Amino acid sequence: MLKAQIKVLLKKSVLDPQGQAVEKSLSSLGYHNINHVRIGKYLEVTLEETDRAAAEAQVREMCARLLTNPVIEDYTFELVEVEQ
Amino acid sequence: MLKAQIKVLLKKSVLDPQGQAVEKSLSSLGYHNINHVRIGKYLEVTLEETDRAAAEAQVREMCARLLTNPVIEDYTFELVEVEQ
Amino acid sequence: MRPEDWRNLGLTDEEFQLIVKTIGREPNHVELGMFSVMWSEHCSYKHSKAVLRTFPTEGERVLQGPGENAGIVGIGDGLAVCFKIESHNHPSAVEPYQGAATGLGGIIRDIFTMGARPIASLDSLRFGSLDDPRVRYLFSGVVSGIAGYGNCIGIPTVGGEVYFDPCYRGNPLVNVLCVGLLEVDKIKLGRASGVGNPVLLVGARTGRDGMHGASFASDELNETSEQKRPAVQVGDPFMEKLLLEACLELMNNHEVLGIQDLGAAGLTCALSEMASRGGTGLDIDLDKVPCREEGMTAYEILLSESQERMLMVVAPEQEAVVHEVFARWGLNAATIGRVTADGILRIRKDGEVVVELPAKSLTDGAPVYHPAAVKPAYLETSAVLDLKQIPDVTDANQVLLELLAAPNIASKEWVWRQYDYMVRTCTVEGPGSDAAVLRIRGSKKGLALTTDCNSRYVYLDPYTGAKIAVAEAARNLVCSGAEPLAVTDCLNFGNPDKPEIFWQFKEAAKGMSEACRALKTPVTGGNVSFYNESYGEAIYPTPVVGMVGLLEDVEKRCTQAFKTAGDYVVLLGETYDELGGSEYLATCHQLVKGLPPQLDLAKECAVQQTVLAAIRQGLLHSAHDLAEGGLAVALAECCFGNEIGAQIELQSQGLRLDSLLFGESQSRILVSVQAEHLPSLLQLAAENNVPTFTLGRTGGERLQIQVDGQPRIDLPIAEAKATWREAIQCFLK
Amino acid sequence: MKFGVVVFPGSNCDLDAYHMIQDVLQQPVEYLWHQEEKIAGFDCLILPGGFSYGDYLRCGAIARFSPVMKSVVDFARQGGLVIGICNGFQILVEAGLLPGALYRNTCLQFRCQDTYLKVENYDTPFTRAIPRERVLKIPIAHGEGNYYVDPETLQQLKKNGQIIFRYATAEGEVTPAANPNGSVENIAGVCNERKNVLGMMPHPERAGEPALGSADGKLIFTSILKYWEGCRS
Ligand SMILES: Nc1ncnc2c1ncn2[C@@H]1O[C@H](COP(=O)(O)OP(=O)(O)O)[C@@H](O)[C@H]1O
Ligand SMILES: [Mg+2]
Repeated sequence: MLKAQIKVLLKKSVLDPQGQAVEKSLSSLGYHNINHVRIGKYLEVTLEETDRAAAEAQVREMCARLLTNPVIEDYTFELVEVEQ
Repeated sequence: MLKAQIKVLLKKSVLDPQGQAVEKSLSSLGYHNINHVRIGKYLEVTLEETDRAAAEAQVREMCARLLTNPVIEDYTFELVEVEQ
Repeated sequence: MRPEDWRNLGLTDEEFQLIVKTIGREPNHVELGMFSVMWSEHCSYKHSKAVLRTFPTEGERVLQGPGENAGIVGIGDGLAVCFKIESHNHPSAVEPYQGAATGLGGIIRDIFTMGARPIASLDSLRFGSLDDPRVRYLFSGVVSGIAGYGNCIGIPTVGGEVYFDPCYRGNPLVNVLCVGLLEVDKIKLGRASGVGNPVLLVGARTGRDGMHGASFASDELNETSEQKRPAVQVGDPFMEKLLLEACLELMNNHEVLGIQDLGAAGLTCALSEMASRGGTGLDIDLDKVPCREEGMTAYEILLSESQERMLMVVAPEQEAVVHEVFARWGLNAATIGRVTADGILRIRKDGEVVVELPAKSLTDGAPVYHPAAVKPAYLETSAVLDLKQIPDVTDANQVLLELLAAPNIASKEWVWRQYDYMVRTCTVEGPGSDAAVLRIRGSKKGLALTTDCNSRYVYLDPYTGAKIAVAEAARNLVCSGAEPLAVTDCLNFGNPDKPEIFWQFKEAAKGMSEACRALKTPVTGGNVSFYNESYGEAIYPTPVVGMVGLLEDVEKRCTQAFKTAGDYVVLLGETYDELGGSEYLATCHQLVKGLPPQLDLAKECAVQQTVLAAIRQGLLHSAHDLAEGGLAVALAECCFGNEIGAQIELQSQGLRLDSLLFGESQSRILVSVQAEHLPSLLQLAAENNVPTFTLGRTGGERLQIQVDGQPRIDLPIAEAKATWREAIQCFLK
Repeated sequence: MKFGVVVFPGSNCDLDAYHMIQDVLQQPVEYLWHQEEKIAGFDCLILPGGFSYGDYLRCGAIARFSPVMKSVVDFARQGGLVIGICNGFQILVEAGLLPGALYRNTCLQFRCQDTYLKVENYDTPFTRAIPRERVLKIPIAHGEGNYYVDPETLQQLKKNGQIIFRYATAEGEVTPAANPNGSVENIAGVCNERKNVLGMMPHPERAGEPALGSADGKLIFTSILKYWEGCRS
């Protein structure tokens, strides 16, 4: 089986209020070397599929249809092998 | 600079209602080879720090103090080099 | 069995012996686990049972008193209100969001399990001081947990209260009350009846979450609480919304013989209580329970506290329809066993009987304790308050501003603006006045709801403080134009094995009982939460009173805000030199001392009757009860709603200035009345022997108070309101 | 005029929308179950507020694949009137019937409060009965009502008069302080190019009677009725 590890972030052009809030909290906790924080979603989707190319195409399709909203979000993903 | 890419998921024994809902939805969209879906958070924190060991220790500390809730969540992270 | 086996599960040696005696043999490991949760304080009320029996529980309107999942009172026209309060203190201390969310989820299930449609909830919260970052984390987490669950499920959170005091630092209180509406002939009970009938488990799958939550709630918080964290469950309000709709659809259209939600102690509690109430037994096959995780043991399935599940008993011919209704809502329904005649809970796993216990041994077999009660030593010193040592107020303006900014008095808007208090479009008075008011669709009637408890008073004198909590709740309802009907209470105390704590508990219960009798508001249910201590320090005893009131005509409701300029401002009730336990002493002099204000229940009834009659006759433009911060704060709050000022003249009549302005004497209500109605109001009060003081007129943009002809307070409303409104928010920036 | 209120799993303002139509507007109305594939005989469809599918993943993301949505889309394409309120708006955006996206309020909290709306276009089926210059007092209750649209599409929306409501002060001034959630240019409601599909975050069905603090929301439904009667005569 293959597990898709999908990272979703807001597009750079879209304001990330959650990231900003966490950035502020970190600095008020005394972490002054924080340059930038962004917050998004992380999804793990396990596929009963062995063919990498097929899996890749499917993940892309699922991201476009359901898992992400292309108006505001960008995503990247990796496929890793997993045991049954 | 170093960027920490932090993936946060609910602990395995903790109910993940989001993951369940998405799993169901994918299957009703016709993706019948989906085995399991889990949904969590993804954070990118950029540190003005060049020392990997120091950065790693700091990320762990920040995760424990603010970024994750160890009661119900687990996390993993990677550090990648980024340009200023 | 070795002593560690039961001791690790929180059972004493004597309790173990009692189990052996009751069932005539040693329990096996699974059975022991079941006893440990059912005999925990949370489920068995073993320390409190005897005291709770002293509450008045009967009244003309009471249709269901304590003992079921929630109480019910009739409100005429074939309708009834179902309500109950529940605590989720310990889970919220370790995971504030999920702890609060699942607390709300649990109490909502208690309401719809009775056949009622949940229509509103209230949250009564206590935290440490806001200048502590951990407290801010808990506070904002709890509030967003209540918001997250309540908003999603679509039940408006219409009121509540929030107090801050260092005593709650390590052990916050999260009490949630839910109210439902139902037709009198549709009441459902949690009983397993009819030998041979199927038992169904519906809703979420069972996982390993929340093992031993009930025992966790029956323990003090300390370092090992961290390790007990698996006791925290995650709520799924979406699942509960579906469960709620499916259950109500089923109950409204088909016969359901018995139904019970799964809360603390999960399946163990639901099975044993349903069988015990029905005088029946159950034969259950755990292999039929839909599980979320593989390889779950009998022990785990029986003790899991997975949320959003219900157990029901129906006639065999209804079984198919249950499956049909649940399938329509996309939910699981599994037949897991049958009702039997022998009173035995017989549970099988993998074809073997793993549990065989009389159902009643789990529910009624628990010991009843009569712990020792000793008056705490602190009361000797705390009672001593020498007002001569305290300089009277010089700058009353400044003190008023300070009090308005004190978190206990400041506006709780930061909290309730996160709650959807309008969904279902029945909230005609949301948060912000003395009580919330809901209209009832298809009827002229309305319901008023409130929760109250000033725990500082209870700490200083548990008997009087608890009496005041009841009186204040009733007063809040009356100020909205409602007749108080009944009480649900949440008794939050420390460790009952400490005689000082148990003394507080007994005294508070006595005070509550007395007040409930005098005000004719029986207790129809509630919850006891002991062991609210962290690192050996108990919280202030906090008996939260939730009260429901009825408006025959919801159009005739009243709020605290002044409505027009030129009205007379009248104070009903008397003011004494009573500063003990006041917010003023705590905020301005850092003192928690003295005796709380005294409460004369006859006078209280007279004031309430007067105001209720006046509102019903349409005499009043506003009514507001005097609470923390006394007269000056109450006046300011009346001004804030519509930003209408007032010019007030007071006579000190020998009182200290601070007592007069900021003292918290009980049984006082501030009203505004149009000139033409003033004589009628004064006459009504005179008939009831209620003293009245006509203090001045409304109008202008300032609150101006003169005492004996001397200007003492003069503040622009806008400025004072901003101070009051932003105080809590400022801490959370 | 016959209305349909679509019920998704997790909808919770379906009852309020139904009440608004039946008791306040006094028009026939029926609930539509999310699994119904064929819908017929309706003149206006309401997608109510709530948390369809728990708002899991993204608000409206899962609901938009409900079987009923195919018919909603067809109905809209044929010019039928559709109004999405709060979660309904989020579903319409996810379904692509309306431009833009709705995400987390900038304050990161749920907000339940009254808002004042400036009407930006009176020439739509949803706004024609609203008296000119009237600022509408209608409450919001959402955690993810922050409207985003890219700059080019925003220009299009302006050009086509698709921006219907903006958050404003009680006097009708569109100011940053009056923006409760961070929406681009204070946008509270938009419609499609053809103006038969409206999405708005504020809840007009919660502002239909004086007992609830405002009756301004009713104006949107009377507009719909007036438009429909106009089409028939
Ligand atoms: N946690 C809360 N949730 C909802 N509403 C709240 C909460 N805390 C306070 N409120 C509302 O704020 C108002 C003032 O609360 P409080 O000072 O306790 O009133 P009172 O002194 O009249 O009992 C009430 O309308 C109350 O319902
Ligand atoms: Mg109070």
